Amino acid sequence: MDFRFSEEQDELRQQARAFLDRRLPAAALGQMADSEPGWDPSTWQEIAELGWLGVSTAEELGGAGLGYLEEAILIEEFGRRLYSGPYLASVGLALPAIPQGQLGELAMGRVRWSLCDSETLRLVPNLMDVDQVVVVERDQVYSVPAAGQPLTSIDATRRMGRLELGPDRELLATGAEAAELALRLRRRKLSALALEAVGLAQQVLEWGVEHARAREQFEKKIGSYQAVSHPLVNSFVEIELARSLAYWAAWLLAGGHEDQLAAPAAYAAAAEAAVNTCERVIQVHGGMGFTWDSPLHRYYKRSLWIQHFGGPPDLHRTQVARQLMLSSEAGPPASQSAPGLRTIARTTR
Amino acid sequence: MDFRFSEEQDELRQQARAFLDRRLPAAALGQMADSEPGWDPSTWQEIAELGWLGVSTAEELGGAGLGYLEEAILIEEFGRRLYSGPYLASVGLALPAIPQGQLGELAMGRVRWSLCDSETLRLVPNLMDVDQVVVVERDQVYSVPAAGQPLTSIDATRRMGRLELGPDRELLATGAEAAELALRLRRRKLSALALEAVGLAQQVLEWGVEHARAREQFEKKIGSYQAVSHPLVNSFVEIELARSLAYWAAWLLAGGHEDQLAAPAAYAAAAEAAVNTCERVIQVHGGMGFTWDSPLHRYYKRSLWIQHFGGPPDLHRTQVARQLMLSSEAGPPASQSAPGLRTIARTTR
Amino acid sequence: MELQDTAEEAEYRARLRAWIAEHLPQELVGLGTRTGRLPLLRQWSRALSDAGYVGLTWPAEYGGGGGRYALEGIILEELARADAPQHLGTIGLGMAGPTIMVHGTGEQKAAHLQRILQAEEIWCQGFSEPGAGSDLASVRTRAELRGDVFLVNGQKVWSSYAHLADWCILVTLSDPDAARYRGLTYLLVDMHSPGVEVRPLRQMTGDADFNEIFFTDVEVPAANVLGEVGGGWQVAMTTLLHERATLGFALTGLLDSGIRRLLALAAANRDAAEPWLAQIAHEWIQLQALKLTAHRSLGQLDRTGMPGPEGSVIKLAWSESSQRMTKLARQLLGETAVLDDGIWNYQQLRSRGNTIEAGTSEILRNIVAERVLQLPRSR
Amino acid sequence: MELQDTAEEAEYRARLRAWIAEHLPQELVGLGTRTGRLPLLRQWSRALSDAGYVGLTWPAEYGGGGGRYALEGIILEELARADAPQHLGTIGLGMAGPTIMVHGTGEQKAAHLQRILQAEEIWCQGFSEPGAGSDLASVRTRAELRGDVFLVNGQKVWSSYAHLADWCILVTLSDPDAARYRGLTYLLVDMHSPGVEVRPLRQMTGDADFNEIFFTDVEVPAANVLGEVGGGWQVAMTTLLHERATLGFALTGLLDSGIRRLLALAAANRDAAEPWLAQIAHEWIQLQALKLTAHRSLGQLDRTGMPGPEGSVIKLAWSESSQRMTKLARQLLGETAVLDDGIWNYQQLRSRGNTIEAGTSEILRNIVAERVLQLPRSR
Repeated sequence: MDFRFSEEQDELRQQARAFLDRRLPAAALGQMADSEPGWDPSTWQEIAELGWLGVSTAEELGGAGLGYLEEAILIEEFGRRLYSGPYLASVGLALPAIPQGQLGELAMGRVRWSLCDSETLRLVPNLMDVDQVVVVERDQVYSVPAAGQPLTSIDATRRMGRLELGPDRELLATGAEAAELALRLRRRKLSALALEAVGLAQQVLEWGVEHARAREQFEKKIGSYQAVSHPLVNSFVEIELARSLAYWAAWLLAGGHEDQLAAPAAYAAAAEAAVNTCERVIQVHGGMGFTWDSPLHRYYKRSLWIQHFGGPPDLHRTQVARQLMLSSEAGPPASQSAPGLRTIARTTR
Repeated sequence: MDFRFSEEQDELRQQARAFLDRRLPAAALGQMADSEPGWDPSTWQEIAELGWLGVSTAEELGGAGLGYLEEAILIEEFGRRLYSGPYLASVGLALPAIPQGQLGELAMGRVRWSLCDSETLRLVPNLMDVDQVVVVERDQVYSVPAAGQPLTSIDATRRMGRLELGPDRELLATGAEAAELALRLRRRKLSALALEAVGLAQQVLEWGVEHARAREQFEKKIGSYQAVSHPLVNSFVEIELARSLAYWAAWLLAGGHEDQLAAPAAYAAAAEAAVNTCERVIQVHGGMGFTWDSPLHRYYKRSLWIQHFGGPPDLHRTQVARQLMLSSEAGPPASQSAPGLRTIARTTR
Repeated sequence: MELQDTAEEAEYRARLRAWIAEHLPQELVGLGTRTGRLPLLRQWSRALSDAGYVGLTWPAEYGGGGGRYALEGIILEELARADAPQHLGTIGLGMAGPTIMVHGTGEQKAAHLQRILQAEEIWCQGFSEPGAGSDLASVRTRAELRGDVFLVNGQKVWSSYAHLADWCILVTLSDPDAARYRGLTYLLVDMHSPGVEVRPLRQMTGDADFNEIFFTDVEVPAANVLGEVGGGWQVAMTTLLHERATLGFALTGLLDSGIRRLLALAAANRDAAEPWLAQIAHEWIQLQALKLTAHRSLGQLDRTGMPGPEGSVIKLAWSESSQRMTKLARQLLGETAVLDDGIWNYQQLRSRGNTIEAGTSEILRNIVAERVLQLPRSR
Repeated sequence: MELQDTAEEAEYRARLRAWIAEHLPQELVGLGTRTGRLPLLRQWSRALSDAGYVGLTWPAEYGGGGGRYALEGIILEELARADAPQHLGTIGLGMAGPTIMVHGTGEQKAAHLQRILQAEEIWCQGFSEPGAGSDLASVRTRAELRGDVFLVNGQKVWSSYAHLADWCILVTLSDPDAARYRGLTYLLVDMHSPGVEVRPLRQMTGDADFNEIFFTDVEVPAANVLGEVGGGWQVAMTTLLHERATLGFALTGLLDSGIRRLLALAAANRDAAEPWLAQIAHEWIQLQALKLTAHRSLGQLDRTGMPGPEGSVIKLAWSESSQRMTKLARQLLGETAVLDDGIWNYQQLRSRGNTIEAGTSEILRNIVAERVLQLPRSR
């Protein structure tokens, strides 16, 4: 057991944070969100040059030959700064379905992707910002050129569109293979949303703590009131627990481990931690937290977007419970439990 | 609209409180609960002499000719002191089913009653302390002599037994009449439990506040810490809201108003307020609240008993929601809403 | 105990309901407190006044209804039931007026009370400042006495109606050297005075329900001091107490119309609603409890004429219920919840302000802890 | 990152599991911390020591395993998995020992460390007093220096294992005139000394997991002061830091066995469980998160040898999860929940202590606020 990221991974995180601090400072967020395209497309080429669009793509295909764990770090850091380009869409959502031959184009920043797993309404994040869309249906997965109408998202930093299906389709998988791919895309979606939520929540908590240290009321720093400090502690606890789950789910995915529980578990915990943290930190800021000028509402809207895009956490939990009870009838669910127990079951089998 | 109790009703409450303070001081509670019968049967005759077993019984039958609102006051006050005799059982649960001819015997303290609405397990509160049991079944209501085995209740101040049905039965209602009576008994049960829960919670909150005013930690009264005072405020709010609902449900019952929502609503709110208050006040007391010598665990166990005897609050809420949605399809549920709106609907129809 | 309208109340309610149905312009239905349609709102407010539906709790000597709180409750309930906007003069009626009645001179009463009732003066409130949220003792807006006028300089925030207001109840710092709470002076300020500038304050919803007010060398006659110079804190406490007096009915009215919409939404989406039924019922139950408790607390007001602290209890529970309700509603929308539906999305964002405006929940809990439970102060 | 056992860890775990299966007496399975069966518990503790499953995190120089925290985690997980009771010497191993290592003299180390490891000395803790819960500065148990002995008088509460203990780590007030926190002295007290009386303290469950200890003119050699006279507060802080160091694994182990029972209960009562599925999963997820976080926090311990504040986080979340879990289980019992089922009823009552013992949740939140979030002190 070793829960530490490698030095290279820590460096990648620092690099991402430095890039975002420089190119997308929190102060510029409002202007960016309210602008016409909603993001700065010039950042995409820079991200490509940093190699972040081909992290898990094989070196011979023009990528870095790393894995999902490195992508996970970037998704979390992009979430921390509410990056509004289609990084989550391309790398977090669509990537496992993109044909090998087209990964190089993605890595070079030439083709951007998104995912449509919404069968009736065909809602697609960043539809107007991408070139291709992976479409998941019951018995097939295919890709189509991005086309359709923009819709008003609840989060101006994550715009939505309604996909229009043209005749031009590339079939990616059918039958059992499609079902398997759909399952993988779903796990990855929940895992990526969890990571983004953790990154976002961490940033908001830091602002809350900063404000509580600086602001005075009734001649004391407000952070010395338990009505302020204890909710912040509750957020800290929720975020730390969600972080552990998010890394666990990412590690399982990165290693190709069979598992249907970790990703929804991480998603449910992280999505709620993010919404709760935003609400608490808005409250801690009082009236200031409620203004348009504060970046907090942008983060709050993203957290709500995450929670709705991934679906109600309690519904995921209900599914998790059903699976656990199936296992429980056949004995303790050792093979589906976190570290220790899960692993020994495998080792001794 | 007038939410005030009458002067006579206020006096009745004072009288009950004085009686209980004298005959069942909080300090004696533990000894009583751990004693062989679990209560002091000599109090029963005193209660009869005070007229409290015939409150709603007509004067010509030996009662006081008052109503359920007065009984509600007594149920709340008995709850406040965890009275462990079969008052709730006789007056709160069984009374509406007791044949007129036998109300005089109850009023004189000669015959004690309980209720069995548990079809499969036949669990009966105070079974060993009463003479007669009203049995509610799907299509009939009848009474039988109390007989059966004692069981270990989670609350030593509210003992339970499993009823054994002998051949000796008196039929009280059948068919539609039985169904109507069963519904009435159910509303009354939930209403009575809500009142008891409010009385209990109020006492526990008062102890919590008292302790928070007196106890010092880190050179300050602990009541000055928001981690202590705010949970107490939350309990105060919950109790005040539950109290309004409990009086509303009692008033509707007392006046014979048609309504299937107020009693479960009051019960759900009051049962949870009671459990939450006990848990918060135990926490506020720290280790002391966790000891056998403190009366708090008695109250906590009663609150849990109430919550299990009435059934999970969320299941009642689900039923309430189903009824509201039925009305909502046919327009706003004005006729089932609290004061104001409910009443005008009636007046203008 | 009588938990239904008396015959008189029922008749009053029925007449009012008919009156609203006849007079409420369709364009104002469901508008809430959102800005826009000001001329119509003014007209509506005057119509309410003219019909005698304003100021029922005010003493008869000032032209009011003589303290008929129960009828006031009915008015607020029925307005909310009809999704009708409140009277524009709500701050004058609920806060400025009652404070002037308690602390005002004869001249001040004569100058303002009648005009507030008749909706001829719209008032706003100047308490909060950027550096002093709930902490009045940190007010920095200066009032310097120069001869017979105070020269006022400073900035206020979170002022509703300031862009429409004729007058402002303003808490100023008149003596920076005085002990905490002793240096404050409470002024009645003409918003049309030179040097007063109002700027809308945009909230997270994108709307501007509130304003900032900037005061630059504004001259306020010394005759406009309410209470004593240096006695502003006591006067402000009277205002805050009244703020939450009949607020309960207005709040539960708002919640009521929200809950009715939530139930309709759930009834229209039965399958989606299934997992949330208990929570939906919980909010309906909470609403009934709040309504009943608002009525229960009228007793105190009727007896003493001064509101008790129950208002804080209702505001506390209401604000959290309001927040939970909008979240619940958005859960029922399924995958379209990522889109702005124009109703519940707005409400969800707006409801975050509910635990901040008119006393943060933290401050209200302190108030209940200290004044009701008599616990030691936490500050 | 490697979130499964290494080959070495897996082998260690497999061997340990087999060992437990072979050596754990059936009578001790599921006993938890309840009193009773003392001789068997002692035997079990010695067997654990003899097999090398005790003291893995202790430095090798004191006979320990040299700091193999990961293996210690495995041991705690596997013991919990088997519903096996902990080693009786848990206070010696987790609190007294580590404190003696940091502050002890050579003689003190020689006298105790080896014996603690080998389960020859059972220790208890004397920190809490009736008048001083979490506030060590309010300790009133007096220690007066008379020649070369301290004369100890006073009362301690909430002491686990005191009825079995050979030694006690005792915080005393040696100088009542000193400034707050400066007058405390930390003593190692022989529980067999004349004047020591232990009385069981009955909890709301009816059991007595804890004790009161009364000290009447107990003579403690001055050589038994740990650290400096008057330096007791610093020494006590070391103890408290270690209290929650590897506690995480023991706690999640307990929760794990509870969650397994809850799932089995739910699987056996599918219809009753239906409305609570999301909540049941929530507790399972919380457990996984706590386990993972316990492993994640080992990094700090492995690097510095001093526990970080993560222990407080785990204790906080664990205690509330434990309370919710037992309530959930009782909801599943249907109408029989009014009866004492002998298992969940006990657990529900016992779990109320979880947010009080070993640092109340309020104190732990203060600790996290101050030490982790670096917020200003609330006291």
